[in-house]
Amino acid sequence: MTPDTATAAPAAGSAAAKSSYKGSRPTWCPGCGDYGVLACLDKALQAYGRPEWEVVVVSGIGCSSRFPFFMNTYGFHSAHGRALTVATGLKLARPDLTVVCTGGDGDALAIGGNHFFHTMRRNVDLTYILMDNQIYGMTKGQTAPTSAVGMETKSSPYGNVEPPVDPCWAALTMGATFVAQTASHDPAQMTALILEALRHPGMAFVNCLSPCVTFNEVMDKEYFKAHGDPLPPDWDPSDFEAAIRLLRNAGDRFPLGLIHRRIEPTLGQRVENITNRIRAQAGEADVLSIARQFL
Amino acid sequence: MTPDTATAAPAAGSAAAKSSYKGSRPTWCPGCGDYGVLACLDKALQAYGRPEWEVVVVSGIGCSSRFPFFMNTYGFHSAHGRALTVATGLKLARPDLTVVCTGGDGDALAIGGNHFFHTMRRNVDLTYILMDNQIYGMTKGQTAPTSAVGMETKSSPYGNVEPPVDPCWAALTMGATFVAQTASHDPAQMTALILEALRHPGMAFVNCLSPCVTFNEVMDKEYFKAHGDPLPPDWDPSDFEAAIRLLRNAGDRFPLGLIHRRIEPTLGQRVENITNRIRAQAGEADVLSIARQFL
Amino acid sequence: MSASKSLTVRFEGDSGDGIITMGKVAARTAARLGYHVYTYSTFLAVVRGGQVTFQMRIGAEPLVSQGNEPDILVALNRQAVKDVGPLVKPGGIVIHPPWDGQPEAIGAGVTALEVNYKELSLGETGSPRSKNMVAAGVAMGLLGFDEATAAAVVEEHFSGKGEDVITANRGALAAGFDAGQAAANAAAALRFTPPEPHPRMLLSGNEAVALGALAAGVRFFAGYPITPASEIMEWLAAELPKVGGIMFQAEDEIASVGMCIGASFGGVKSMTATSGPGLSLMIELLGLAGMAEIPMVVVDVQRAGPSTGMPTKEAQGDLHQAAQGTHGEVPRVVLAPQTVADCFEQTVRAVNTAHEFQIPVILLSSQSLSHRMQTIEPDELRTIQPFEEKFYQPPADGRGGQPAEPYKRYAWRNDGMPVERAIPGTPGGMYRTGGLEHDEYGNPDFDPEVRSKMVLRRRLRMHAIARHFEEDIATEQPLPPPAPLGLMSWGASASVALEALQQMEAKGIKMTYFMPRILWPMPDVIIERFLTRGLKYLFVCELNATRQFAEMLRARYTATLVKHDIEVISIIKDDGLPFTPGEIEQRILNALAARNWTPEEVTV
Amino acid sequence: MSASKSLTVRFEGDSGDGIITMGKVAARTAARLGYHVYTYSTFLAVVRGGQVTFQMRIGAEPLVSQGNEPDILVALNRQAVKDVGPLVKPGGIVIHPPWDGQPEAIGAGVTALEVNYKELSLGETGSPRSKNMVAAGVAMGLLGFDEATAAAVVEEHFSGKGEDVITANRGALAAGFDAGQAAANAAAALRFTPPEPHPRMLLSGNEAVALGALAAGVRFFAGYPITPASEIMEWLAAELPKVGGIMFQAEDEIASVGMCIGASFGGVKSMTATSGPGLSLMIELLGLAGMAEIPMVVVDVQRAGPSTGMPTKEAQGDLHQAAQGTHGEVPRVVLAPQTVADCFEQTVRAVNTAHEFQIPVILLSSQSLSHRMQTIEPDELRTIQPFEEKFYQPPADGRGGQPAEPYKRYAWRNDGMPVERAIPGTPGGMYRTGGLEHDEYGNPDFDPEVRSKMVLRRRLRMHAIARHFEEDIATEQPLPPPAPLGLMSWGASASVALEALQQMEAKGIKMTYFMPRILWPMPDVIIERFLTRGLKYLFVCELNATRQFAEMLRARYTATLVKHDIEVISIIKDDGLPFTPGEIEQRILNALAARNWTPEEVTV
Ligand SMILES: Cc1ncc(C[n+]2csc(CCOP(=O)(O)OP(=O)(O)O)c2C)c(N)n1
Ligand SMILES: Cc1ncc(C[n+]2csc(CCOP(=O)(O)OP(=O)(O)O)c2C)c(N)n1
Ligand code: SF4
Ligand code: SF4
Ligand SMILES: [Mg+2]
Ligand SMILES: [Mg+2]
Repeated sequence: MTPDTATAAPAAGSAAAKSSYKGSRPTWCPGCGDYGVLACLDKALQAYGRPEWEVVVVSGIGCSSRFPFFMNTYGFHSAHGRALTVATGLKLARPDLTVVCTGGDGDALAIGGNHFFHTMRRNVDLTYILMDNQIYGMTKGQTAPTSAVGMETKSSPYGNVEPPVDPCWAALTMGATFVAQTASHDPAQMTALILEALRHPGMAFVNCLSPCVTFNEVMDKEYFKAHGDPLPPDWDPSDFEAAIRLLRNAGDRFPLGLIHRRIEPTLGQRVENITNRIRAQAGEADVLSIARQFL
Repeated sequence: MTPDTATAAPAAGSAAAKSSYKGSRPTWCPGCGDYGVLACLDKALQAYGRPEWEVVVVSGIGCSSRFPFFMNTYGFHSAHGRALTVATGLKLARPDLTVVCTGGDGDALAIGGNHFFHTMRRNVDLTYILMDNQIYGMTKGQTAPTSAVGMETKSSPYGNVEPPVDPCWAALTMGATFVAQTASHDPAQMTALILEALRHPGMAFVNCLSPCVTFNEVMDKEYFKAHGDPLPPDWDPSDFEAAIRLLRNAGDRFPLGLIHRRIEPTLGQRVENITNRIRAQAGEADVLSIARQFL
Repeated sequence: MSASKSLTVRFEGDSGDGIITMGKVAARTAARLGYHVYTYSTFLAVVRGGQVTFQMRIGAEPLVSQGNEPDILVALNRQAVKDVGPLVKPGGIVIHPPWDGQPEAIGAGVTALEVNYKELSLGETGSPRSKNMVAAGVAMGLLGFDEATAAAVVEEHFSGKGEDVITANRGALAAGFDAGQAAANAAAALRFTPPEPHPRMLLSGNEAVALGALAAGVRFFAGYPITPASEIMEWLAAELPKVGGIMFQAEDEIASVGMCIGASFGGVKSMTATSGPGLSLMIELLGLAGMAEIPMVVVDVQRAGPSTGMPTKEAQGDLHQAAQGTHGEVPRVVLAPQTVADCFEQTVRAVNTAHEFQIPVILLSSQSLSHRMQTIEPDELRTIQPFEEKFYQPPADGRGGQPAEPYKRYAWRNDGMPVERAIPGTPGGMYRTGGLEHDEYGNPDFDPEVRSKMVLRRRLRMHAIARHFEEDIATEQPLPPPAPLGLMSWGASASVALEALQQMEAKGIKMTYFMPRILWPMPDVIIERFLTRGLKYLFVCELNATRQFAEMLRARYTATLVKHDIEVISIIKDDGLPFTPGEIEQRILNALAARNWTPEEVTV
Repeated sequence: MSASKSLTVRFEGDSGDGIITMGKVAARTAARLGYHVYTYSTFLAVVRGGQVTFQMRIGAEPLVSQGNEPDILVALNRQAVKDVGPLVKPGGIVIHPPWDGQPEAIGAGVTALEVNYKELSLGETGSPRSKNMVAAGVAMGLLGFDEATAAAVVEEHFSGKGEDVITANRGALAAGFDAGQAAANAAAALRFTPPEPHPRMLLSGNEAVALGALAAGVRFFAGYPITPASEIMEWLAAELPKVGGIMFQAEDEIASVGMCIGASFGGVKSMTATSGPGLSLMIELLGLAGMAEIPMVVVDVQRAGPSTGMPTKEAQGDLHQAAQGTHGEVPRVVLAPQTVADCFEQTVRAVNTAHEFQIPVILLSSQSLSHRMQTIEPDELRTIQPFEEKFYQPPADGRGGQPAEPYKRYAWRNDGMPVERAIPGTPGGMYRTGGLEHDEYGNPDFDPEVRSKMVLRRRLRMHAIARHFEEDIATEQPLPPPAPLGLMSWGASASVALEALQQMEAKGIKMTYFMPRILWPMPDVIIERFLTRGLKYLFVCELNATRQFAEMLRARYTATLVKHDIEVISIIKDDGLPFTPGEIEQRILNALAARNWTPEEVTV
C-alpha cells in the first residue's frame, strides 16, 4: 500500500501527473523566498506523478506554514510546532498517501523541536521542507533558533545570546535518513532535491534557505548566494561521518546538495510487520473473540 | 557572582562542607539503582563543598524525579518533562546558586525532549543527572525513548518499534559541553564524574545507568556491568569527533567515563555581558528615566 | 429499586503481599460463577510501601456501588486488622494471620478466624510466597465457591509464568479452600448463590473504555503513559493489531492528540487517553480539532489535582476544564460514565457522537472507576451499533480531481450540521483546513460577517447535539416519579448516589433523581423538565471543592431555579476518596434537618 | 460624566502606505501638545495586502473609547474613501488624493479636500515615498497643531535611520502643513485647544503592561512571540537590561512559564506574556505555580479564537479558561485592564497581588487594547507602590542551615495566608516543593485529612484575596447612584460601555454600573451590593459568544438574582471587532423597547 520504495510510481488507478499542484494566490510579501519553494515543490510533484488528491501538505503556523493554502492538494494548516504530529498520525493511519510537511525554522525547531527530534529518529516516511529564513517572519521579526549569535532582532535588540541550531545537523544527528540543503535562488537544485526527498522511503529532510525580505535584512538572497557551497561532485551521501564532519565544520557556510541518505526500515514498515505477524497469529479476531478474555 | 570557573570554590561566607546532603528516606523499591545515584551525588556535593542552602535540586516527574525530596537542599519537583525550564529560569535569575537537575529517561527525552534540546545548545551552567533505566518506572513499565527496538514492555507488547535515543549522543550533538556516562554499580566513578560535572562551567550532562529492578528485568545491574566499557586511559575528552565516533559505533555497549568536555561561554555569561554593557551605557536608569521615551 | 442480597469482602495487607492478585482471582471466580461483582482498590503512588486494599462486593443483582463496611475482612497483616477490623459489620468475619503478641481488637458479633497463611503456603509449596492464594482460598471456601472454577482461574492467571508457579499457586489455593470450607459454618448466614449462574465478563473501567473503543471502530490510538489512564493504552496496544489497528506511544500528550487529529483527518477513527496533566497539555490542539471539525475522542481519567496532585486518588475536578477550559470557544462534547458497564457504553457513544457531529469528544472517567472491576453482561457487546460515517464521494462530473464546483468542507446548513467529509485520496475533494477562522471552503477568512456565521455554525452544532442527546435520554433514562427532594450527580459518584437513594427509600424518604451522562452540551430540555416537577431541594453530589457541576446548573438554569424557588445544595468531598452511600445519605439527612424538613412532608 | 470636546481623525490606506507611522506621528504630537489621545488601528494577519486603519481621537478631557464615526478622514487611496467616506460626520472633512476617474461619493455636509500627496512628496524629497508624512502634515495643519512640535516628533521617530531619511520626512511634513494650514478654515468648527497644555505620555496597551511590569519590580521575563502580545516581550528586551533584569526568549510557551516559575522560586519577580494559544499551553504549569504557591504573572492578550482563530482580531473569549480552565482546582487571580492607563495600573496590581498572596495572576488584556495608544498622566508613575515581599530570615538559633524546627513553607494559618518564602541561598530555609499534594513542609502527603486541609488552605487564600480586593474597589470605584438599569462589562469593552452610558445619560436615560477589573476571585461583597439596590435589568457587555462573564455572574449570584428578580441581559459580539458606544446604546435601547420599558420609568 505505501510507496515505500525509492522509485515509488503513482498508485494504481491514479490519473496522470498534473500540470500544476498550485492552489490559490500566495499572500507572502513580494520577494519572499517562499515563492521559490512553492514553485519547486509544484515541479517536483509533477515529476513525482501522483494525483493531487493523494498528496497531503501539512504545516504548522508561520509565513512558510501558509503553504497548504497555496496548493491544490489536501492540506492541513495545524498549530504552531505540531505539523509533524499530525503528519505522523496521518501517515501511520494512511500509509498509502504522500505526506509532505512544510514550515519555518521557528515552527520546526523552537516550539516544534520535540516532535522534530522524535519524528527524525522514528524514520517516518515523510518529506519535510523547512523554509529557513533565520527569523520569525509571521510575528514580525524575532530571534529564531537558527539566528546567529549576536544577531539583532526585535526580541534581541542587543544581540542574540544563543548558539544557533543548524537544521541539517539537527536532522542528521537526530536520525533522519535523508538530509539535503538547498536555496530558493537555485530552483533547479531545489526541485531535484525535493523530488529525491519525495522518492526517499523514510524521513526526508530538506532545508531550504528562503530569505525573509521584510524582517531579515541580513540573510537575503545575496547573502545565501555568497555563503552557499555546492557539495563536491564526488560527495558520498552514504558516508554518515563525512556528513557529520561537513556540517560540524561548516561555520557560516551552507553546504548545498544531498548531504546524507541511507535506507533503514521506516516506522510504518516496523508497525506493519507487527500487525501482519499478530494478525496471522490471531486469525479472524473481532471484538467478540477479543472480549472473551474477560469471561 | 556565579561559580563559573572550573574549580569554583564555595561562595564567600559559606559554611564548611556538610557531612551529608541527604534528606528524608527514599521511597524507591529495594534494589533500585537510584539509591546509588543519591549516594554519589551526596558524596560529590561533600567534595564540592557548597553549603546545602546554596544548592537547588530540580526535577520533573518519575521515580528518579523524586530525588529532591531525598535531599536536604532546596528542591523543586516540578512537572513531567519541565525540570530544565525551571532550572534555566532559576539559574538565569540566580547565577550564584548551584543548580542540579535530576530525572529519568522518559522525563528528559520523551516529554522533556524539547527543553533538553534547547538547554544543551544554550550551554546553561547546570548539572543534569539522568537516571537511565530504559523504561518508565513510575508509571509501571512502558517503553521509554531509550528502550531498544524489539523490547517488550507494557505499552509495546509485541516489541518496541522505535530506534532508541542514546542520551549521551543526544546531549553531545545538541551542544552539551560536558558529557559523561557512568553506572550505579560503580559509585567511585559516578561520584568522581558528578563532582567534575558540578565543577564544569556550562551544561554538564551525566548519564547514569540505573536499573529499574521492578519493571525492567532485562537491563539489570548485571546487564549494565556486562555491557559497560570504560574509556581507554588515553581518551581525549576534548576531541569532539572522537566522541561522535565512539557513540555512533557503540552498538549495545556503554562507554563509561568522561566522553567529552570543552569550555564555551555559558548562557549566563552571554546574558551578563549584555547586561553589563547596557548598564554601562544606560547609566543610572530607573523607571522614570526609561518612561521618558513615551513623552 | 430495593436493596437485594450482596456481600462485601475486603482483602488488605502490605503492598508486597499480592493483595491485588488475590482479589482479582476471587473476583474473576465470582463472575464466572454468575455473581454480579463490583470491586474497589487502592494502591499508592510510590511503587513500594504502604497498605493495599482490594474490596470485592458480590451480589445477586446488578450492583451500583462498592458498598459500605465489609462483611468479611481477609487481613494479610496485623495493620490490616487494626485499620479495618473495627469496621467489619456485626455477623461478619475477620480472617487474620496468627497474632505476634496481643490480639487486635475486633468489633462485637464478629467472628475471628486465624489462618497461618505462610505455614500453609510453606507446607504446600515449600515457600511462604503463595500466602495470598491461601488467603484467597480461605475466603472462597468460606463462601462456598466452586473450587474447580477457582482453580481454573488461578491457572489462567499464572499461565505463561511456568508450570512451577501454577502448581504452587493451585496448591496454596487448595490448602486455603480446605481451611475455608472447614470454617464454613461461620459464614452460613452471609452466603448466597447467584440466581442466574451464567458467566459474566469482569473488567475494569479502563478495560471497558478500551473495549468500547475497539467495538466502536477506533482503529488508531496514540497515547502517553499516565496514572490512572495507562491501562487503556496498554490494552489497546495488545488488541488493536489483531484487528488491523495501530496503537502508538507518542513522545508526549501534545503529540498524542496531534497524531489522532492526523489519523482522523485521514478517515480513521481515533482516540487518546490521559489524566488531568495530560488533558491540560492537550487543550490547545483540542481547539484545533474543534475549529477544523475533526472527530476524535479524548479520555480523561480524572485524578486528584491540581497539578501533579495525587495521581492515585479519586476526584472529579476536571469538569470545568473539559466543558469550558479552552482559549476561545471550542465546540466539544463531554460525557461521563458512571459504572464500568457505562465506561463501555459511553465510550461507544463518544466515538459515535464524534463522527456523527464531527466534533471532539471528551470522556470523563475517574480513578476509582478506572481500576474498579465490575461485571458486564456479555450481551452488551452484541447490541452496540458503531456509527458508520459516510464520506464525500466525488461528483459524477468530476474531471480528474477538479469537480465543477469545488468541495465545500464547511458548507453552511441551517441546522449547523456538517457535510460528509472528503478523505484524502478522494478525487475532487481536495480542501485545506486548520485552526484559522475560515470560509465554507476552509480558506482563511476574517471578514466580520463570515466570522459571525462560523461562530453561529459552531453554536448551532452544539444545539443540534443537545437535542439529539435529549432524545437518547428520554428513552434510556426516563425520569422517576416527581418529588420535592431531588438528587443529581455525575460520573463515578452517580452510582454511589443512586445507592444512597435506595437506602433512603428503604427508610421511607423518597427522592427523584437525574444522573446525566451527557454533561456538555447540557440536555436542557430534560433538566428543565426535571427541575419543574415540584422540586424544592436539589442535592448535587460531586468530588471537588468548587461545586463545578452545581455551578454549571446554576449558571444555565438560573431563571428556572428562580421561578420555581429551588434551592441547590451541594454535597462535595475533596479528600481523594470516593463517596460511600452512607456518607451521602447522612449528609442529605443533615441538610434536611438543618432546614427542618420532616420525612412526612416527603410524600407530598 | 458629560461628553466633552473631542475629535476623531481616521488615517486609512494600503498596508504599504505607512499608515501606522503617520498615525503615530500625529498622535505623539497631539499628546505632547497636551491633548488626551486615544487611538485604534487594524492591520491584517497576512503581512502584506489589504487596507490599514489608524484612528486617532483627541480630547480636551480623558477619553474612554475610540469614538464613533470620524470627523476627518485622511484617505491615502481611493478604497479608503469608498469604505470610510460615507461614515464621516456632517461638518467633517475628507482629505483624499486626486481622483483617477470618477470621484467617490462623500456624505452631505462633508468637505472634500484634494491633496496630491505623491506630488508634494516628490517635489520636496525627490521621491513619492514620504507621502504619508505629507498627509500627516495636512491633518495637523488643518487642526492647528504646532509645527515645531510635530517636526521634533518626526525627527525622533526617524532617528537612527540616517540624516537623509529625517530630512525627507521633515520636508514632506512641512509641505503637508502648508497645505493643511491653507485649508484651515474648513476645520474651524472642529478645532479646539487642550486646556492643560502639558506633555502627556502616549503609549500602547502592550507598552503600558511592560512599563507596569518594570515599575512593579519585575526583573525576569521569559516569553515566546505571539500576536498580539509580542511587543511586551520586545519592549522589555530593550529595557530590562538597563535595570539589571533579564528578558529571555524561550523555545515555547511551556518553557516560558517554567522559567518564570524557576526565577520566582529564586526570589526574582517574574512575568510572561502570550495570547490564547500560548495560554492553553501554559495551563499545566499554571497549575504547578498554583500548587507550589509561586508568585508570577501571565499576561494573556486575548485575540479571536478558538485555536489559531483570527490572530489580529479582537475578542474576550479566554475568561472561562483563565478563571476555571485547569485540571483540578488551581488557586489563581484574574485581572482585566480597561484602558491603556489601566494596563499600567493593573499590571502593577497583578505583580503586587502575586507576591502578597503567593499566587499566579493572569492579566487579561486584548488585541484592541494592546495596539491602541492612549495618553497617560506622567504622574501615574510616581504614585505606584511595588509590593516589597519579605523573605524568611534564618532563625537566630540556626546551626549551619539546620534550625531547631525545620522551615514550614506551607504552615497552616487560619486565614489561609502564606508565610514568608525562604529563598534558595537562605540558611535554614531548605524545603522541597512541587506539584504533588503536600504537608506543611512541602513533602508529598496523600492523607485524606492533610489533603482536605490543603484544599481548604487554597480556598481560604482565594477568600482572603476577594476580601482584600473589595477594600481596594470600595476606595477606587465607589458605586454610582442606584438605578433600575445596570450595566456591567469588563476589559476593553468596559470603557466603550462607559461611553455608551454617557451618551444615554445625555439623552436622559440613567443607568448605574460596575465595571470590575478584578474578575477572579469575584469581589462578592461589592457585586452583591451593586445587585441589591433596586436593579431590575442588568446588561452585561462582552466580546464572546457564550456570555462568559454573564454566566459567571449567574452561577455565583443565583440566589440574589432570584430574590431581587433581576434579569441579566447579555450584549455580546463575536465578529472580531470591538464594540462601538453607539452599538451598545442601540442594543440596550432595543432590549428595553422589547420589554416595553419607557424612559419615564428610568428616573424611579
Ligand atoms: C502556540 C503558539 N505560539 C506562538 C504563536 C505565534 N507564532 C505564529 S508563527 C510564529 C513563528 C514564525 O516563525 P517561523 O516558524 O520561522 O516561520 P516564518 O514565518 O519565518 O516562515 C509564531 C511564534 C502561535 N501561533 N501559536
Ligand atoms: C504531563 C504528564 N504526563 C504523564 C505523566 C505520567 N508520568 C509520570 S512519571 C512518567 C515517566 C517516568 O519515566 P522516567 O522519566 O523514565 O522516570 P523513572 O520513573 O523511570 O525514573 C510519566 C509518563 C505525568 N506525571 N505528567
Ligand atoms: S514576512 Fe518574511 S517570511 Fe513572511 S511573507 Fe514576508 S518576506 Fe516572507
Ligand atoms: S519502579 Fe523501578 S525505577 Fe521506580 S523505584 Fe522501583 S526500581 Fe526504581
Ligand atoms: Mg522563520
Ligand atoms: Mg526511566
